[in-house]
Formats: sequence, structure tokens, C-alpha cells
Amino acid sequence: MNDLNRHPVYMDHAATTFMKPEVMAAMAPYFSRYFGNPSSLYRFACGSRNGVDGARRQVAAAIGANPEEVFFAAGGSEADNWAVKGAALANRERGDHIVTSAIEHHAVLHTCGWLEKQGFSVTYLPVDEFGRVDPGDVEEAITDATILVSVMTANNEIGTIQPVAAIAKVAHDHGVPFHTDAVQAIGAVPIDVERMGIDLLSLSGHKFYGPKGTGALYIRRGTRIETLIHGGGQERGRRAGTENVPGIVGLGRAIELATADIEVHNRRIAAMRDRLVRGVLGSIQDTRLNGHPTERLPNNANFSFRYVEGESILLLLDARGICASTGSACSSGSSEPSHVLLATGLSHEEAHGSLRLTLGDANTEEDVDYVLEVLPDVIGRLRRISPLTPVRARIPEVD
Amino acid sequence: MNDLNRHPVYMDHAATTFMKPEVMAAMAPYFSRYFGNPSSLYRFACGSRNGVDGARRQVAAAIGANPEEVFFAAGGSEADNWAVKGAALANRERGDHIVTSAIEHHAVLHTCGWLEKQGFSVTYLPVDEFGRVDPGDVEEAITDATILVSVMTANNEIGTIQPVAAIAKVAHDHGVPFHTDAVQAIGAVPIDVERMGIDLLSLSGHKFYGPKGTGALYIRRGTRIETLIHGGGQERGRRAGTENVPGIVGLGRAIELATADIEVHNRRIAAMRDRLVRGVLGSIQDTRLNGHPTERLPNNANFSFRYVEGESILLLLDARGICASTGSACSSGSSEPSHVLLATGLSHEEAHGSLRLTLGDANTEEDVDYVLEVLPDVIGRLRRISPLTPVRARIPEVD
Amino acid sequence: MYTEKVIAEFTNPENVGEIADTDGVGEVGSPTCGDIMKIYLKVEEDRIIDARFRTFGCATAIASSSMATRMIRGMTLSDAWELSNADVVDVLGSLPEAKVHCSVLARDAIRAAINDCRTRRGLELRETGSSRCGGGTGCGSCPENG
Amino acid sequence: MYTEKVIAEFTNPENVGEIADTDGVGEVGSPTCGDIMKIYLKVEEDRIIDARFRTFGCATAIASSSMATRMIRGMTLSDAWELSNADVVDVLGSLPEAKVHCSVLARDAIRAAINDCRTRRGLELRETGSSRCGGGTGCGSCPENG
Ligand SMILES: Cc1ncc(COP(=O)(O)O)c(C=O)c1O
Ligand SMILES: Cc1ncc(COP(=O)(O)O)c(C=O)c1O
Repeated sequence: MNDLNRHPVYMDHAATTFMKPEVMAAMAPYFSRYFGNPSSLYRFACGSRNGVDGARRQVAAAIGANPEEVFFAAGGSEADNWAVKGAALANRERGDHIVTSAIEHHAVLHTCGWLEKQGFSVTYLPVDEFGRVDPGDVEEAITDATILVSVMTANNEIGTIQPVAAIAKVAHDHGVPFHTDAVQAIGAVPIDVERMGIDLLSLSGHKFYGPKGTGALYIRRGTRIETLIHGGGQERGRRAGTENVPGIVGLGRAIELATADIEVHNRRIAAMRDRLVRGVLGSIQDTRLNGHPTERLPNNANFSFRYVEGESILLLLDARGICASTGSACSSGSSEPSHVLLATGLSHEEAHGSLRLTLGDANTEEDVDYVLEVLPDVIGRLRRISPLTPVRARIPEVD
Repeated sequence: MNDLNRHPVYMDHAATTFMKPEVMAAMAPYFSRYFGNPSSLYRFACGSRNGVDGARRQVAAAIGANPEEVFFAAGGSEADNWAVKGAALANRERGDHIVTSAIEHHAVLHTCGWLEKQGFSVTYLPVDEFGRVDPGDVEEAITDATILVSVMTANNEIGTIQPVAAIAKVAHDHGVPFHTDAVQAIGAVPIDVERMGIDLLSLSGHKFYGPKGTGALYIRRGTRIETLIHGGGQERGRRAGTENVPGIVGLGRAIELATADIEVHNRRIAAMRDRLVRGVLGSIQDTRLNGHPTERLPNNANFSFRYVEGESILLLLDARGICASTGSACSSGSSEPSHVLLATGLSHEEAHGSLRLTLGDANTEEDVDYVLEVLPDVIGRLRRISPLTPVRARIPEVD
Repeated sequence: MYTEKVIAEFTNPENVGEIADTDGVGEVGSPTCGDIMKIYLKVEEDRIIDARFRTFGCATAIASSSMATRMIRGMTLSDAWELSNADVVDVLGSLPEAKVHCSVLARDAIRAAINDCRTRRGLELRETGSSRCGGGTGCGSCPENG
Repeated sequence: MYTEKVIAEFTNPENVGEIADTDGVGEVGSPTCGDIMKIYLKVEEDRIIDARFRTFGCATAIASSSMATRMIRGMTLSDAWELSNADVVDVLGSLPEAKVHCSVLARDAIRAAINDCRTRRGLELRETGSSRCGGGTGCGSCPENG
């Protein structure tokens, strides 16, 4: 039963991606050759300075920003913390209210929780059964005291894409800056900060075949935001710390690659994903697809299999060489039901029985075939063990 | 005059170091092979999980800590921000007073400045002419409201090593936790958090031949500290964000290498440094060595050359292929006189005329010879240009 | 995260199923908690001659159900009552710290089954010592458990 | 950071030194500011026939001293008075943004020297338009400049 000799079928690209060889190639010279501190004055440091400048242009180009509006950080979580705390603290004298959604990543939700302890108040907007925020709800939630609206571009669990431009417009109509966590969206949803009216945007390198521990925050010129990491004058005085030059260079190259052929790429991935979804829903009864039927990330499939629990599904898949996830991958060991699934109205049982399969560049049609072969068996086994399974769904009874 | 064809003589190891090949070799498999998210449940992720766990043990072993007390961060600045803000905010109801020194790195000083804006009060202890903090001054500064003492292990500009164990003892006698910024000390000063009584310690990978954008905070078990970056449950819920696995693995290997043969290494570097210092003081008049004569980092030489300005020295050295620094490397373009040199009692003129040469593993005796050959000429040229230079120090007059 | 032994027990559990003419059934947990364990006993005199289970839950819950039913087969009811989750964990080798409490479910289900057996025999219930949430200890996150 | 042209002017400055029988000397800046510039003029009628400098300061200060003295040689005093730091920067190519203000020192020193020349000739001083800190603009950080 252990198929690990076959190299694992990796369908957890929303958790993290492998790093592309082109990205490694771009980074390689910056570890030991152009190793200078970009802040140093001597010419030798130009190598690293140029690397950082080039990456800043690459990130800017990918999201329709000016290079001066791109600030590097050490990942999506730092960027989210910076955006939300930074905007909140910088606008404290203007108001103390933040509007966000119930399905944000914990990097935003727990940051909001911290701000609540500092005396801010936060509205967590509900979502519909598909996980969408209604811009009308944003409108209603905004008060005179609102200083930030933060709604993610696309959800990491169910893949639902939010009407970001419409939400941004509502925020701006009330003079409130708009932040979006685009960590999952880069390379999947075309981003244009101008057109979409985004004031702050977080991204993370390892979600699009770039290096782990890299990220960026886009800060529209004129947006009030406090510094999160104080110290030296790096990043034009806004984010202290010697620049992770190889990481930044890798991030730049990765975002360039990820956004270059975004439509072709999406079509290929979405076609595989659609076949996977059809196959799963067609072969396993009492199963639902979570998230939005169309407004979703091209690589995301999220199912609830009734009567069984997610971790068990995961580990049986693992035993067959398939890497997948349940809920989000953030808190190992915990088996909390997903706050995202609960927010879409699922029962605890359904939320517990969720499986997220996220496809990526290395996946093939054979991978999809293999998952379609293994998954019904895995769910069948667990359903035969479960006391919740109705007899009709327990065929064949014998193990 | 341009000697750049000769590969540059790099004497700015306090700004950053090249990455050792052994470190690169340790990291290499974690970019694209063991790329799994350490929080994922499947066996494939064990590769990265094991990498992170191993690095945690390596860091712990290097500083005499338990692995459970080591938390990875994205650099020295983040670790300093986390330690100082985290301890301050977590102890807010106990008091609002912090004791630190006037010569801390900006990652501590500006963090303290931010805390002052949040209502904390901070005592910035003076230092003597050698840059040492007097533990007696710490004793005097501590009040009932003091919740943190933060004094660096060794200074990044003048290399002065602080009596950390004595300061920690004073803090503990008053029930106050003690943080030290050991970013410059790792690999140069033997660290034992138990013996030295350290409760919080910051370190940064790129200062000891490890990767940029990596660092760690040691948190003694039981030390009250708030989270700086909120979100997922990584680092046992204390520092959110997908782990920079290759970076962490590199940090672990680098600290292992840096602390393995610390005494042999120090002897070799210090011998070169001492010859450099003797040579400079012997050949260039009106020059002083900044920092402590003996209690200093083995690789650090910091001079004040009267009548001339630091950036000019740096750029003339650069033209001759020597990489050095003046003040700290943090704020490019700024020519503020060093707050450290001013704190040791130097005049503005002397502080402006400082040069820091920091040796490292790649330096040879020939490098020292070369600097000793070039530097008197560089200082001579600038002194002949300067209106401050007395005639006796301007020989030969003709350029 | 899990040892090979736990994975083996989980992927090939023994004693899955029901006992038609059972002498005692115990069910603990709830869907809200993310775990439900149901244990069926066949008892002759004071000795457990067959034990079966159905479990909805994580790998630990399934592995410990399987292991616990294997362990109590052949035991007297009073020995089975004393089976602790530490005993189960010991035989499984080890569990991730965050998962240890999930194995408590098995002990709770066994006690519930024994008590059911006692009820059928007209004996009084023993104090199970298990807590809220239907006797489960919240292997998943249980709102009632905070 | 600096262009090749600035580096060249800085590493091989022209007109370093003093003029023994000078017709006007201007000194601006202070050690506290990190920059002192002293310019010596030799003037025939209304025309500058020689200009020399001594500068304590950063590469920009030295390069712009050198360039400015080169530029005012042969100029009339009133043309030299009008030399702006933008003119000097233009000829140097470009300067890092944070350094542009350091080149103002040269203009200030020239005006101070011309005023000294006017004093020696018994003319009244012209308003230099330069600010605090001995006329310097704080190329380094000047406490008086905040
Ligand atoms: C003493 C000291 N503390 C903190 C830092 C900040 O470390 P990093 O640049 O890795 O954030 C540095 C170096 O820049 C340093 O020398
Ligand atoms: C939507 C979203 N936001 C933020 C993050 C945090 O990014 P990182 O783990 O790089 O800090 C993630 C991924 O973990 C994510 O999916």
C-alpha cells in the first residue's frame, strides 16, 4: 500500500511550492560572490544593491506599482502584520475601527485580535456560502472611526476570489485605505494595484515558486503606515534589517516568471483541477466542493467528505504518496475545524472532513489520475470505520 | 590608482560576511528537494521539519540553551525588535521603564524610541571612553518600574565587549529580565546563556558566514514576551510565518562552524588585527584607536584620523580596492556622526573622521600589508586637502 | 510526526465493526469535537471475549481505538476498566504531544461500554472520571471544551 | 552610489591649496557639521584669475569644491556670485539625492570669498542667502541644523 517509491504526488501548492531552477539560478551569485551589504558605500556593494533594485522593479512591474512603492519583508505574515498594525497605529488619532472578513488568514486575524487588545475595534464581515464578502456589507460596516479595510484577494483554503476592486471602491468612497492579502493570488489572479484601487498589498515568495522567508508589502505613495521593524535605514527607513539579498533577488525572478504567462498557466492548471473535481464528485457520494464554483483560484479544490475526518484522509493519502492538506497548514498538531469553512456555513462535522488539493506546475494529468484512483478507496475505508456513515454509504462493508 | 583588478580586500565583516561553502552545501537540498512546509502532516514534509529541528539544536548548542528556547526570526533587527517590544508589552502592567545603553544598535535604540512614544520611559546609560557600560550605572538606573535591561554583548562599531554577566546579575538582583544583542558577538565571544544569566539574546546569520535574512531569538523558559509577528502557529505559536527552511538550516550550520574553533579562530584574526593597529598607529600621526584596548572583538579596528572625514577615506580606499566602513553601514547616504563615537566622548570632528576595519576569515597577512601600504597615503592625501590639518601634518605639501 | 507503529495501526486497524449481540456499547465524543468513538463488547462471565469499534476522528483516535480493542480482548472487565490511555500510548510507542489527549477517548469509550454492560446486568454505574463533551476530551477542538 | 565622474573629480581634485596673496577668502561649515570649505580667490579687475580650496568633508564636498573652483576661474565676480549648486551638480553629472545639499557648500564658500574681496575693496557685503551653521547647510548632520 505504500506507494512512496513513486515520487510523491504533491498537491499542496497552497502550503508552499518548490523553488524553480530559474529562481535558484538568479539567487546563486548573491550568496558568496555579490555578498556585500547593500548599504555599504564601496563599489563592491553595487552588486547586491543592483540585485535588490532589480527585484524591486520586477515586483513593481508584476503588480502595476512604482518600484518606490515596493518594500521587502520576510514573508506574507510579516507583510500582513506590518500592513494592518502599521496602518492602524499610524491612524490612531483618526479612528480606532478596522473592517476585515471572517475568512482572512490568521496573519491578519490574529493581528486584528492583538489590535483589539490595544483598544481598537474590529468588524469581521461574514461571507456567503461560497466564501464571498459582499461589498455592501463593507459599506454598512464602515463608520466614521474606520481607518482600514482589509480583505484578502483570494482565500488560501477554499480559493474563493474576492471582489477586491468593488470593496476598495467602497473603502475609498469613505476615505478609508484598503489592504489586501494577495499571498495566494500572485500568479493566479492578475493584479493591478492602480486599477483595483489597492493601497496596501501583501505577498509571499514561497507561494509562487520563489524562496521561503521572502515577501513584500506594496505601500501606495502617501499611505500612512508605521514601521513594524525599527532600526537601520534600509528600505528607505521603513523596514530595518540587512536585506536578504539572495532571497529578494529570488522573489523578483519568481514573481516575474509567475506573472509572465498567467493566463496560459491558469488554463492548464484549471483544466486539470476541473477534471479532478468532476472525478471526485462523480465517484464519491455525500461530497461537496467548498468555495465558489467559478470565482476561485485555478489550482484550488476543496472538498468536504461527510462522516470522515480530515487528518485521517490526509494520512491515508500520505501512505499512498499523495501530499494534501486539511484546513490550513499553519498549526501543526492542532485539529481545529477551519474557521473559513465554518464561516461558509458548514457544520463542524463537514468542516472536520475537509480536504484541500492545490495543484501546481509540477503536476501532470497522471497525478490527477492517480488521485482519482486512490481517493475513493481512502474515503471508503474511513467511512467503513466511522460510526456516522449511513449503511448505504458503507458499501462494501467488509474491510 | 584603481586596483580593483586585484580582487577587493574586504575588511568590512561587521557589515556582513560572505556565506561559507559548507553553509551553502547544507542549505542546497532545502530549496527544491525538501521544499515541504514544515507544518504539513505528510511524511514528505519531514525533510524540512528535520532540517529546522536540527538547526534549532545547533543554535541551542552554540549558546548553551535548550532547543525549545530558540526561536527563528528573519534577522538581528527583527530579533531585537521582538525582544525589546515583546518584553516591554508583556510586562506593561508591571512597569514602564527600560534600561539600555547609549551605544546600542539602532535596532534597539529606535525600538526604544518607539516604545517611548507608546508611553514607556527609557534610560540610555552612558559609556566610558572605551565604550563600556558600568554595571554600577545599571544598578542606579533600575527603578521599581523597570521591566527590561538591554545591553549589547559587543558593539558593532568599536567592538567593545560589555560586562554582560555582571550587568545580567544586577538586573536579576532586581528581578528584571536581561536582553543582549549578541549579533556581533557570535563566533567571537564565547556565549553561555546559563553562565552569563541571559534571558533574551538576539543573533543574525549573516554576521558569521551564514545567510542574510536569518536570525534567532533565545527566550529563556518562563520569560514573559509578546509575539511580534502574529498569525500561524509556527515556532510554537510565538513567531508566525512559513519557516525559511533553507535559511534556518544555513544559520544552524553557520553557527556550528563559527563556534566550533572559536579560540583558534580568534587568535588568528586578532593577531592580524593587532598588526594592522600597530602599523596604522605607527605610520599615521594624530590618530587614535577607538574602543577598548583589550575588551574588544578580535576582528575590530576602529580609528579616528584627525582633520579628515570618514566617507572620503572610505571612497579613496574603495578606489584602491579596499572595502571598509565608517560609522555603521545601516543608513546609506547619511553622514551622521556615529552615536557610538560621540558617546565615548569624541568630538564631532573626530567622530566624523572614523574608519572601521573588520577582519574575517578570508583575510590574509597580505591584505593587512596592502592596507598598511595604502592607508597612510589616503589619509595623507585628504589631510593635504583639509583646512584643519596643521602644517606639520601636511607633509609633503605637493599633491 | 507520527511513528511508523502508529501509522501502521491506523492504516490497518483491527476490530473495526459492530457486534450484533453486544453485551455493552459505549460512545463518546461528538461531531463538533471532531471525534466520535463507539466501542462494542462481547463479555463472557467477567471476561471480554470480543471488542469492536467504529471511530470518526483523527489518526490517533483510530489507531488508539484499534490498539485499545486489541488490548482489552481477553481482559476481565475490572482490568479493562483500569486500562489507562498511557497504557495505550505505551504500546503504540509514542504520540505527538498535541495528540496524546486524543487517546483518552479510547479509555472513555471502554468505560462507557463497561458501564452499559453493568446497566444491562442491573449493576450500578461506576464513576467514569471522564469530563465534558460527551466524555470526549476534545481531540479536535470542542467549543464546549473552550 | 556616486557616478564615475564624481569619483574622478574627488580622487583627483584640482586647485587644492591656498593663495598666498589672495584677494578674498571664504570659509563655511564647521567640524560639527562634518564639512568645512575654504575658498581662496585671486581677482584681477572684476575677473577671477585663480581659485583654490581646502575642504574637510565628504566626497561630494571635495568634488564640488574642485569643480566649483574650476568653473569660476575666468568668471567675473558677479557671474561667480550667481553660480548655483545646480550648475555644479550639472557639470558633475549627478549626485545621490541625499548628497545634493552638500554641494551647496561650494556656492556658499564662493559667495563668502567674494564678500571678503568686497570688504577688502571697501564695498558693502552682499546678502549671501546662506543659512545657519557658519553658512554651511549641514552636509554632515549639524546639531544646529537639527
Ligand atoms: C549589533 C547589531 N545589532 C543588530 C544588527 C541588525 O542585524 P540585521 O541587519 O541582520 O537585521 C546588527 C547589524 O546590522 C548589529 O551589528
Ligand atoms: C492568504 C495567506 N496569507 C498569509 C500567509 C502567510 O505567509 P507566510 O507563511 O509566507 O508568512 C499565507 C500562507 O501561509 C496565506 O495563504
